[in-house]
This record gives sequence, structure tokens and C-alpha cells, in this order.
Amino acid sequence: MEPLVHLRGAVVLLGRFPALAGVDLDVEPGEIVLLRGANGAGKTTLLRACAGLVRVTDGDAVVLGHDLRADRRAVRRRIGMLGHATALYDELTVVDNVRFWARAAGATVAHADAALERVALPDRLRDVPVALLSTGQRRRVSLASVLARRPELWLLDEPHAGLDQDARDLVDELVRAAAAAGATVLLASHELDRAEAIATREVTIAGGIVRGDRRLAAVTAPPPAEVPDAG
Amino acid sequence: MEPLVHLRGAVVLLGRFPALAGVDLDVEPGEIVLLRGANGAGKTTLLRACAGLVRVTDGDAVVLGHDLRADRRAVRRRIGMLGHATALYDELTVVDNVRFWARAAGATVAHADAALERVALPDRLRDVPVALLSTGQRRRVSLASVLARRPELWLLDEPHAGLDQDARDLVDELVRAAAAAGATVLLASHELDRAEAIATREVTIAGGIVRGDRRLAAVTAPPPAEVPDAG
Amino acid sequence: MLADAALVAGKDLRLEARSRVLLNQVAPFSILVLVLFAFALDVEGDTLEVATPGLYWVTVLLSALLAVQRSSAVEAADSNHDALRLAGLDPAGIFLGKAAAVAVQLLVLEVLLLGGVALLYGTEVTGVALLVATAVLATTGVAAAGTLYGVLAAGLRVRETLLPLLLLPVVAPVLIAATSAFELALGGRSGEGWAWCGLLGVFALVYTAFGVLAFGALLEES
Amino acid sequence: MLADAALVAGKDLRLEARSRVLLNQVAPFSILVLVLFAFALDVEGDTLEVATPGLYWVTVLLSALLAVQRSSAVEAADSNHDALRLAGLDPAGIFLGKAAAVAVQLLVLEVLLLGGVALLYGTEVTGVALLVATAVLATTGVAAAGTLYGVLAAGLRVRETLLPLLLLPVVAPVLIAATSAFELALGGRSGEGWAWCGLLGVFALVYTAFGVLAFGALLEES
Amino acid sequence: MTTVTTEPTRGVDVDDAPRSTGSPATRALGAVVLALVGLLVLLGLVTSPAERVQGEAVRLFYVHVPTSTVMFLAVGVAALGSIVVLWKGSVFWDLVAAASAEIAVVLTGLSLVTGMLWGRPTWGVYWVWDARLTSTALLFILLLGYQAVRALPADRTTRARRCAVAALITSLNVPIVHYSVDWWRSLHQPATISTLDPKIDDAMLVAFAVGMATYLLGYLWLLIHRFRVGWLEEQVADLGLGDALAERRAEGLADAGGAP
Ligand code: HEM
Ligand SMILES: Nc1ncnc2c1ncn2[C@@H]1O[C@H](COP(=O)(O)OP(=O)(O)OP(=O)(O)O)[C@@H](O)[C@H]1O
Ligand SMILES: Nc1ncnc2c1ncn2[C@@H]1O[C@H](COP(=O)(O)OP(=O)(O)OP(=O)(O)O)[C@@H](O)[C@H]1O
Ligand SMILES: [Mg+2]
Ligand SMILES: [Mg+2]
Repeated sequence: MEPLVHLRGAVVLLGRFPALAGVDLDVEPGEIVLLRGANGAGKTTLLRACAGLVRVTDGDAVVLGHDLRADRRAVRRRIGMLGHATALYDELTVVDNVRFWARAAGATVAHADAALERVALPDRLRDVPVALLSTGQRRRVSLASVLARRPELWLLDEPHAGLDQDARDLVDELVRAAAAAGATVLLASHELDRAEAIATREVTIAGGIVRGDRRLAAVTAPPPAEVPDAG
Repeated sequence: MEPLVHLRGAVVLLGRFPALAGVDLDVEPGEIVLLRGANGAGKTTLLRACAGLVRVTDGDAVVLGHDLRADRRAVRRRIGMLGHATALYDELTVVDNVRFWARAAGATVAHADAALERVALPDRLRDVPVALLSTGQRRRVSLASVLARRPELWLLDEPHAGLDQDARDLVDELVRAAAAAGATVLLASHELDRAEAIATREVTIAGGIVRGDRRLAAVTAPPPAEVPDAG
Repeated sequence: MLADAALVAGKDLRLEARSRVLLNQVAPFSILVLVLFAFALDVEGDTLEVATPGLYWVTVLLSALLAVQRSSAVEAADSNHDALRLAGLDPAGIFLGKAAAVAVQLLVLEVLLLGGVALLYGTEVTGVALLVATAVLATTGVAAAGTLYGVLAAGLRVRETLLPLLLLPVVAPVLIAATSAFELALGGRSGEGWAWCGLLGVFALVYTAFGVLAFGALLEES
Repeated sequence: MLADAALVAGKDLRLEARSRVLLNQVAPFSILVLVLFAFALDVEGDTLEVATPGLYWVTVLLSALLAVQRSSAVEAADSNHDALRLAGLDPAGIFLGKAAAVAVQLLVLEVLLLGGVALLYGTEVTGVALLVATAVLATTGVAAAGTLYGVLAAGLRVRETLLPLLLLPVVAPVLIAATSAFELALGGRSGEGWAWCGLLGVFALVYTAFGVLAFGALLEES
Repeated sequence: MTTVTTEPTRGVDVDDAPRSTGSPATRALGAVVLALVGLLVLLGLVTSPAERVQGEAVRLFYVHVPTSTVMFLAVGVAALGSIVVLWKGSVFWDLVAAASAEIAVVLTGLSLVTGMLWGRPTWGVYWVWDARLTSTALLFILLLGYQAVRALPADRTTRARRCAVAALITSLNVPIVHYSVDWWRSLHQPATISTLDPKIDDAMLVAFAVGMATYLLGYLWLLIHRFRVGWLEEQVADLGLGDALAERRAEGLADAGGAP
């Protein structure tokens, strides 16, 4: 069965700068791939390329069976991406944001509300404009709006950043659950302990190319829990 | 000798919401205080209050010997704060940004350049507008512009977020060095392993008040190192 | 496509409902511009009567500029723009939705302004049918063109300033046609005015059609 | 204080040098506004001569709006605003610096516009001394007022639209005074014009002084 | 801000690089254009008679009208190219469109200038707020807007798409310019050539025809050269790209990190 993500010599130019300088990567369905690498290595660009947000100007790029170089829009509904930014409308309330993005991606309001439940945001915040939320609360909302789409391919860019212990564990759970349900996950992270604990494979990016690739013993037990108090 | 930061029943209102609901906290010079707590607990607000960016509407708030409720501006030059946002001008180059902020805070261009050296950004980026940088590169620049001020009180809001391994170790070094040089550090973080490894004290915030406060064995050895590769 | 349009339009209108930007800020702004003009031009008493329709539409266009900027700013913020693309919405739908939202807001504004003009400049309103038709068609055209350029500028940090440059010359013909139509309507010669109205209809049609076709390309690229 | 001012002004001017927003976008925009007005108003041939100074200043004010918006937008982004406060710069210095930067940019623009007017409206320029004095004083006033309100709006996300509302009424007097002064200057009756010029001087002085005093408070509160 | 060095990568022989954008064909074309210009000067200024109403001013006719008409052609070509770009995403047509749009800026400028020069004697003023004149001025600003969009930082395809839309929107203004004389009570000459009226003196017709030919061929000549320049610019960019890629990869391999 052909890989779910297939990159061969993929080049991505930002301005004139080759942020990706020939990436070779094949990801099989159900894998949880950790992308690690120095700042500026190209992790975010790689994820954005898989989502068809930036153009691959050279090499092959096939995702979910679609050739991105031919059509970048076909796959999007089946992808969920959590980026550095939270992609929320400041003035809209938490609920409105999650519902809008859910419906925009073809999911229902029910999915949205369920997702919102899942990220366990205090109820008093449901009808607060997201502009007023704290960093971590905001990222939780963002997570919810991705969750509501129930994607086949998850692209997570530093999903743990800004989240507290509970939320971090939640992210790990969600990732494991998604993979168990047959979805595939690419996650870029600098929190190696946590990320390596959930990833089945570790790919190292450096200078816009793949520098290392190794399987990890798929851990199913939760990561070493912190002192539970005050999450 | 009187504490460097002295809060008694400090209340901070954001809109109508009491983000801080009566915080009691005394920090001695030279301490490295880790603020932990759930999303929305009030860590950022606490740091902003210490910097005089938000008004303390009730209780006592004395920082570096100045009563914030009387004058919030007196202490600022002696404080360096690294917030959730990077506080850089998108169109200005890396060098121009760091130099501007350094000089604005009364430091010299030399300090700025030294600080920039310290955060080890690839040379090709020195004259690139910060808008083009990756998340972590941008945070490095932000770190440099705080570093250039050589503050007496460091307020760090999730300083590790977005940084790669080398940069994280650098942050730890800088914090230790600052403390060793007599500066004081308050750092809010969700990356407990790392933070606890450098902190001398752990304060837990919950619901806008201090819920826990314990000394940590001041570790001087570097934190349990990740596989050093792929910084 | 229409479902997507409705969704997006609903979102933008809800944004307006929450932030009240148009109501509390754009509207007073345009009234203000009118007042300023009144000051600046009322050198001879009669200048004003003559120039009213022109000023009205200049004011509308300036306000339209703000509305379009706002509409594109909300997408530019926090990478919502990427999220819209990722959602896999039909680009034509997004275009129609955003254009519709802008148009609705502008129409409300125009009614207010017309009141203002009648009040400030002592113009009495005649030829309502023509006025309404003109307003609707002109607004559609402006909203369509504005949304199209709005997405082009959305990615850019220079949005606030680039948009006016691109948009105004495009909508200038609308300004002229609408002005003439209003002159005739207020002059009680609606009959001749309908020709202009037709012209505006053509504009609206062309820009809308063009937007439906071209928006996708721009959305992907910016 | 002046050192701080110089630092901030330098930063803002460097920003402009890098982004070219004023040069590439605001300038063409204002020329455009001139053209549109001219067409919208040239119903009778003579309207224009009469209205030229008024239109000139309306255009300048609209461009000033963009300049001020830009100037406050750069601080609002990425919490630079907080950073400025933390830097412990003298608020008066920040105010003077930002105002100066805006004023410089506007003066450049006004020269351009004057050229445009002379060309498009066939106005021949007389009473240069008065024109220059008027321009400088009016610009100072507008820049000061603009910067003052800019910081008020800086914290708010709806800045683009709130600022015009706050600013325009304040500068209306400037508009009127400057317009009258220009009329007299171009009418070759400079003598009487200096009175208006004095008024503008007072205005500029008041706003600058007020800004120097009040800016700190606004900076802290927003 | 880019790491691209424009010096060609090793392996590319610099001597292969073209030294000019000329080719035998275009040189011939250029020669013809030159000859025509000479002829036009002769016919326009010497042999053709002055006109009853207009007097000598009529001679501007041979410059102004061709300029204005070819200006439309230039915008039209840009529009056509843009359609192909949006449709097929062709780099070739993007460059053609860009070249044509750039020439259009010049032609529109010339149309304005010659028009104003003509206006002075005939209307007594350089400029009136006439629909034809204003719409032409707007066309000029629109074309400048196109240039502004082209100058925005973006990768090749992005720039192509954006510019294509801008060009098409600009071209919508052409019919307005053309019909402006009919739609608005206009000082400006209504279509006279299109309705060939016999009153026009033959010598004038000849001179006018030569004028048209001159401008058409001149436009063609400029177009070809501008296109070639654009094409070569792309080549150079690609050469630089080779280096940039190598540099970036080196950065990656140098990075001590990577394979655990
Ligand atoms: C700045 C001033 C002027 C501008 C911008 C201008 C612009 C134009 C344009 C764009 C055209 C092409 C119209 C078309 O082919 O549909 C044109 C054609 C023409 N212009 Fe002008 N013009 C100006 C002044 C004048 C003046 C002063 C005269 C003579 C009194 C004049 C006489 C003509 C004639 C005879 C044509 C050809 C009409 C036709 O066959 O379409 N123009 N002009
Ligand atoms: N226009 C440009 N010119 C030059 N370099 C650019 C340009 N745009 C982006 N870059 C560079 O491209 C790279 C983008 O990398 P990317 O954002 O994918 O890094 P990353 O691996 O996500 O890093 P981080 O860990 O910091 O998020 C950065 O090195 C950045 O400096
Ligand atoms: N205007 C407002 N109305 C209601 N609640 C508000 C308002 N402004 C802020 N809040 C709340 O105040 C709190 C701010 O907390 P703060 O930003 O200090 O959290 P934090 O501890 O930094 O969290 P994080 O770990 O996510 O950064 C949040 O719970 C937020 O929801
Ligand atoms: Mg990244
Ligand atoms: Mg926080």
C-alpha cells in the first residue's frame, strides 16, 4: 500500500530562500512521526507543504494520494493542522470560533461542541471573545477547532507549546487515539521527552533536508506523570 | 534586607475579571522562582503586574524598592521581561531591532551586538527583516534584546517555548549566570523538568492566588541533558 | 458554494455584530467626512448644492475602503487566512460571502449617510426608485472589487496602504456613474438616470463574475 | 528627553525607509483622491478654482490619517507597545519622536501634493512664504494630535477604524484655518493670511504641549 | 534579503550567456522602425498640410492617436497574456503580459502628454476634467498599481497570479476610456478614424497610416526586447537558486545534529 505522505527531493522556496532543499520522506498510515531539528531547520515549512499551504517547486509531493504539485486543494478537508498561530477570530466567542471552523471544514455543530468539551475549558469562557483568553486557553480553543474536523492526517506544529500539564497529557491522548483510529500524525516539537514518548518514529530535519530517521519503540503507557497538584 | 518583590493581597483586574485575586509573594534577591500553574491561573498577569504593565488595584505591590501603586514607571529600566509576544518590528532587520531596544533601555550598541552574538543566530540573518524569521529564530532575537539590557530583575514568560535544544540550554545558562551575578528571576513555565532544574523555588499559582510554595534544591549542574545532538 | 457563502457571510456579520466597528466607527467617520466637506467647500453657498451627489459618493467610497480593509484585516490576523484555505471552502463561496457581508454593511451605511446629507446639505430626496437601484448596484460593484483586492493584499503587512491605491481607481467609474445617476434623480430627471444605473449593473455583474472566477487563484497565492 | 525623541523618530523613519509605505502607497493614494475630487466636483468649471485649497487640505488630512494609522499600527503589533513602556523611555520623548517622524513624512507628501494640485487644477502658486509657514504649522498640529490619539487607539484591535473617528473632528479647525490661509495666499492676499497662520501656530503649540504632558498618562492606560 | 548570489554556478559557461537581447530578426525590425520614424517626421511635419480649424496643431494627430490606440493594444495584450496565466499558469505569458503592461505605462504617459500638448492650442488649457482625459489618467494610475503589485515580494507563481488579476481588472477600464466620449458630454474628439470621413485630406491619411505603422512596429520591437530581458532575469534567478540550494543543504550537512 502506497505511503500516505510521499516526498522526493521536495523543494520549497520562501521568497528566494530554499526553506526545504530537497526533502525525501515517506510516511505510512498510522505512523506518529516526530519532526525534530534546530530553529529554522524547516519543520514548519515541511508541515505547511504537506497541507498545500506553500508550493513545492521541485521534486515529488504526494499526500493522501493526491499530487500536490497538480492540485493543492484536493486533500485539505482531510487534513487538520495546528500551527504556530491559533487561527481564531479575536472578537468572536470561543463557541462561535470552534463552530465556524468546524462547519467550514464540513463537520457539524455537534462535533464542534463535543471537541470543545474535550479540551476542558472552564464553562465561563464559552461565551468570552477569544481575545481575552490566556495564551494556553487560546491554544486549547485552537486545538478544539482542529479536533472537530476529525482529520485523517494531523499536522501539529509544537502542539504542547503554551499548554499546561493536563492539556499536554490531553494532546498526547488525542494523538495516540487518532493514530489508533488509523489516522496519521506529523508533529514538530522541541519537547523531545514528551514527543518521543508518543512518537513511533523520529525524523531529524536540518538545513531543509532530512538528516536522520529512526523508529522509536511505540510507547503506549502515559508519559512519566508530573506531580499532579495544580495541573 | 527587604525583599526584592513584595506582594500582599495583590489584586489585578482585567476588564472586570480578577486575574489576580490577592497574591502574597516575597522574592529575595538572587532567587530563581518558577511560577507554575494551569492555563489561565494568572502567571502572565503576575509577571505583568511586577513589570507595572497592569495596575494593582488592591493590596501592596513593592518591586525593587518602589511601590508600584504609587509609581509604575520607576523600576522599568532595571527590569527585563520576555513575554508571550516577541515585541519586534516586523520590517526592521534583526540587528536594527536589537539595537533599538537596547538603546531604548539605556544600553549601548555594543551590548546589543554582544547579546546578539550570545544567542547564536546564523550570520546570514543579521540583516533580514524579522518578519521572515522562523518562530524560534524570532524568539532568539527577542531574547537578545532583553539580554542586552542586563536587567536586575528578569521576568520570563515561558522562555523555553519555541526554542530548540541549544537555545533552551542557553536560556538555562543565562538564568543561572544572571542569578549568580546577583540578579533575580521570575519565570513562568509549563516545562517543569527543565524549569525545576534551574529554579531555586517553585511557586504554584491557581485561580489568581498562590497555592503552593516550596524551595528546590538549587541545582548547579546542567539539567539532565537531552541527547545533545540536533540542537 | 452558496452554503459556503452563507457561512462566511454569517461569520463576518457576526463579527461586525460583536465588534460594532461599522456602527460605532465607520458610520461616524463618514458623517464626519461629510461635515468636513461641508466646511471645506461651503465657500460659495451654491457650491454645495451642485456638488452634493459627488461628495456623497466620495464619502461612501472612503467608508467602503474602511469596510473592505476591516474585512480583509480580520482574515489577515492570526493566520486565519491559511485556516480558511485549509478548511477547503469553495473559494467562490468565500468570495461571495465576504462580498455580500461588505455590501450589506455598506448599504446600511449609505442609508444613514443619505439621511445625513439631506439633513446637513438640505437636499430634498426625489427619484427614490432610481436612488435605491443605483445604491444597490454601485455597492455590489464596490464590494466585489474590494473583496477581490482585499484577498490580494491580505497576506501583506502593507495592506492598510496598498488597498486604497489599488481599489480607488477601479471603483472611480462607479463613483462617476453613481454620481451622475444621483444628480439626475435629485434633479427630478430620473428617466435619463436609468442609463447610468444600467452601466452600474454591468460593473456589478462584471466584477462579481470576475471575482467568482479569479478569487480562488488569489486566495491560493497570497 | 530629546535623545529619546531622536531615537524613536529615527526608528520610525527607518521603518518607513524599509517598508516604503508612505512613498509607494500613501503618496499615490493622495494624488488619487485629488483626481477623484477634481472629477466629482468639476461640474461647473469654476467650482474647482474656488474649492482647490479646501480639497488640498481634505486630501492632506486623509493622507495624514493613513500616516498616523501606520505609525500607531507598528506599535500595536506584537506588543511593541508594552515593550516601549518597559524600556522606560521618557513618554514625552516617545511622543515627540513619533510626532516628528509623522510630521516629516507628511511634509514630504504635502510638497508632492502641491505639485499635483498646481499641475491638475492649474493653480499657480503665489505667497510661498505663507504657504510654507501654514503647511509646517498645520502639519505639526496634525502630527501632534494624531500621535496623541494614535496611542489611545494603539491597544485596540479596531484601530484602523477608531482612529479616523477620534482624529478628524480635532483637526477640523486646522482644516478650516489652513484652507483659509491657502485661499488668501493663492489669492495673492498673503497679508491677511498670516492671522490664520498664527491660529495654526497656537493650535500646533497647544497640541504639542498637551501631548508632552498627557502622553505618559495615555501610554500607561492603553 | 536573500542568500541568492547572481554569479552563475560552476558548470555553466559564462560565455554561453547571451550578450544582448538582439537577434537578426529584431535588429531588422528595429531598423524598419527607425526608418518609419524618419518617414513620419517627414510626412507629419513637412509634406502634410496644416488643417483649417486646427492649423498646425493638427500634426499632433499623427502622434497622439497612434499612441492612444497602441496603448489600448498594449493593455489588451497584457490582458490576454494574463488570461492564459490564470488558465494555464504559463511563465512565458506572464512575462509577455508584464512586458506589455510596462510599455503600456509609457504609452499612456505619452498619450497624456501629447494630448495635453494638443489641448493647449485647441482648448486653450492643458487639462480639463473631461471624461476621456480623466479615464485615461485613471488608466495610468491603474497601470502604476499593476507595477506596485508586481513589485510585491512573492515567489514567481504568486506574482504571476496576482499580476494577472491586476492586469485584467485594469483592462476593464479600456472600454470605459474608449466609450467615455459617448457616455459623458465630452470636449474630446469622438471616434473619427473609425468612421473614416472623406473630409480628411489624403496626405493626412497617409501620414496617419505611417504613424500607426510606426507605433505598432515600435511596440512590437519593445515588447520582444523587454520580454527577453525578463526571461533572462528569470534565468539568472534560477542560477542563483542553484547556489542557494547548495548552501542550504551544506548548512544541513554541517549541522552536527541529525542522525542519532
Ligand atoms: C490629455 C489630453 C488627452 C488625452 C488623455 C487623450 C486621450 C485619448 C485616447 C485614450 C484616445 C484613444 C481613444 C480611442 O481610440 O478610443 C484618443 C484619441 C483621439 N484623441 Fe485624444 N486625448 C487628449 C487630448 C486630445 C486633444 C486635445 C485632441 C484634439 C482636439 C484629441 C484628439 C483625439 C482624436 C482625433 C482621437 C482619435 C479618435 C478616435 O478615432 O477614437 N485628443 N485620445
Ligand atoms: N524570505 C526569506 N528569506 C530568507 N530566509 C527566509 C525567508 N523566509 C523564511 N526564511 C528562512 O526559512 C526558514 C523557515 O524555517 P521554518 O519556519 O520551517 O523553521 P522551523 O523548523 O519551523 O523553525 P522553528 O523551530 O523555529 O519553528 C528559516 O530559517 C527562515 O530564516
Ligand atoms: N476581560 C476579561 N474578562 C474575563 N476574563 C478575563 C479577561 N481578561 C483576562 N481574563 C482571564 O484572566 C486570566 C488571565 O490569566 P493569565 O494570562 O495570567 O494566565 P496564565 O497563567 O498566563 O495562563 P497561560 O498558562 O495560558 O499563559 C485568564 O483566565 C483569562 O481567561
Ligand atoms: Mg516552526
Ligand atoms: Mg501566560
